[in-house]
Amino acid sequence: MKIDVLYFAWVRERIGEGRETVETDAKTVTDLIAELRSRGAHYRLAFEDTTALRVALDQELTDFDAPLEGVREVAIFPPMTGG
Amino acid sequence: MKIDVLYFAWVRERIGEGRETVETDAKTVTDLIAELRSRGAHYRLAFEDTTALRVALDQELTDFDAPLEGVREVAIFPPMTGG
Amino acid sequence: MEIVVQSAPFDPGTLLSKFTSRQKTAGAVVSFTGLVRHLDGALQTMEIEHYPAMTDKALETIATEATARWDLEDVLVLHRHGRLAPQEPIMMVATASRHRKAAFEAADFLMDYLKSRAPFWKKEQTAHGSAWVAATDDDETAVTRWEES
Amino acid sequence: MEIVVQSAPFDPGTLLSKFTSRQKTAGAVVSFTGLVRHLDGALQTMEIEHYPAMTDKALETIATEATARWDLEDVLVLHRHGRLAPQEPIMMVATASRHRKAAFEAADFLMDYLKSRAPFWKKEQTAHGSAWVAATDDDETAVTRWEES
Repeated sequence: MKIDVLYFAWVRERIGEGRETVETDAKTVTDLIAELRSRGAHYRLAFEDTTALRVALDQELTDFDAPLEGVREVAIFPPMTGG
Repeated sequence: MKIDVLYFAWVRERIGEGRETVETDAKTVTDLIAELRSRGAHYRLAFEDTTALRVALDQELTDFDAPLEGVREVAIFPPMTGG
Repeated sequence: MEIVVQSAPFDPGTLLSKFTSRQKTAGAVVSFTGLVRHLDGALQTMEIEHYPAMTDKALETIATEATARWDLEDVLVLHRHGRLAPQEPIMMVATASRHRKAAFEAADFLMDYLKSRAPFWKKEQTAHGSAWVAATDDDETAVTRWEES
Repeated sequence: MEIVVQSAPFDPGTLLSKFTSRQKTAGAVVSFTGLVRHLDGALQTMEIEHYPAMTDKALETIATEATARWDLEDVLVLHRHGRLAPQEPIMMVATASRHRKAAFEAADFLMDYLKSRAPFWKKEQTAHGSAWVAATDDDETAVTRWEES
């Protein structure tokens, strides 16, 4: 399946772009991240410590075990610092 | 001694005036109120239930047992409803 | 620290703008504005009596106490007296701090103390006559929660 | 309920005046304004990144949750993104209720959720370079206090 993956803040900076479309069979966000890590050092640096990351599927906060089936947009980013 | 006595809100309304100067030897506010009650029905009505009253001596909140010695201004009023 | 007692109406926004723009070090500004209760449309006017010789002193004592308890950059307390119309602003407090929690707690504290330690009395006028607003037990005991900590 | 996400500067007082004057039944209005930290004079600019497709939705969810938990007459949430100067207002929440405690608690709740559930990220620029603001553990655990009650 094709899925849009978005990155924000220092995750975006480490990866070098804010959005890409990936072709994947990953079942969960954790699986997706494992695939992305294999793409190179930038990705490994961005995903070095997943406890420092948060994820949203179709703009809803969730956790890394959430299933990707039917999801169109995954966003991966550091803890939010609004307010 | 001469002392200014001030009344506010419904205490003022029941007594019929907001301020008077009294000549008294009262030692405490409780003594002063006992003297004032002897002045008539207006006063007895105003001081009917002293648990519903608050007192300030020289503009500082205190209690009815506080000594009057050296005090220039006594204020007697219902619980405050600011804010 | 700014303490204001006045009979004239005030605009909460004008005060908040002035208060916020004079901050040099604060990261958090909290304001509370009290509005005249409308009593489901029955209220005609509210009359606020106060004890002029004591009012400023009492408000200063309360504001100084807040400054001593929390790390505040600034405090504003304004309270009206005289005749007010339904939904008009009665009073306002504003606090500024580097810390959000301090700004919130200090504003909450100021309100609890203003309710039961500042010499104001409200009288409500309706078509059926006028009545003094009674202090609630809640208002009188609310201050005790700040004594425990 | 009013949710605003914008890059333009705003004046907290103008918003508070508008918010207060549109109340018909509230007796209490609380506002919180967050200002850009100045870092003891070292800050040059703050850049706030956000996730446009998610931001409005997240702020609405938070505001709706506050309305469900407290008896509120009105809620305003405004948050800026883009480039900000030291001491500029970043964001504001305002709550209106018949009850003082509800207005205070709901504003406090909104802030806790905004800090850790709204997709904004702050980057601070000084003469020595720029750095992303780290979320504190406090910010992330603050929301849990609202889950217990």
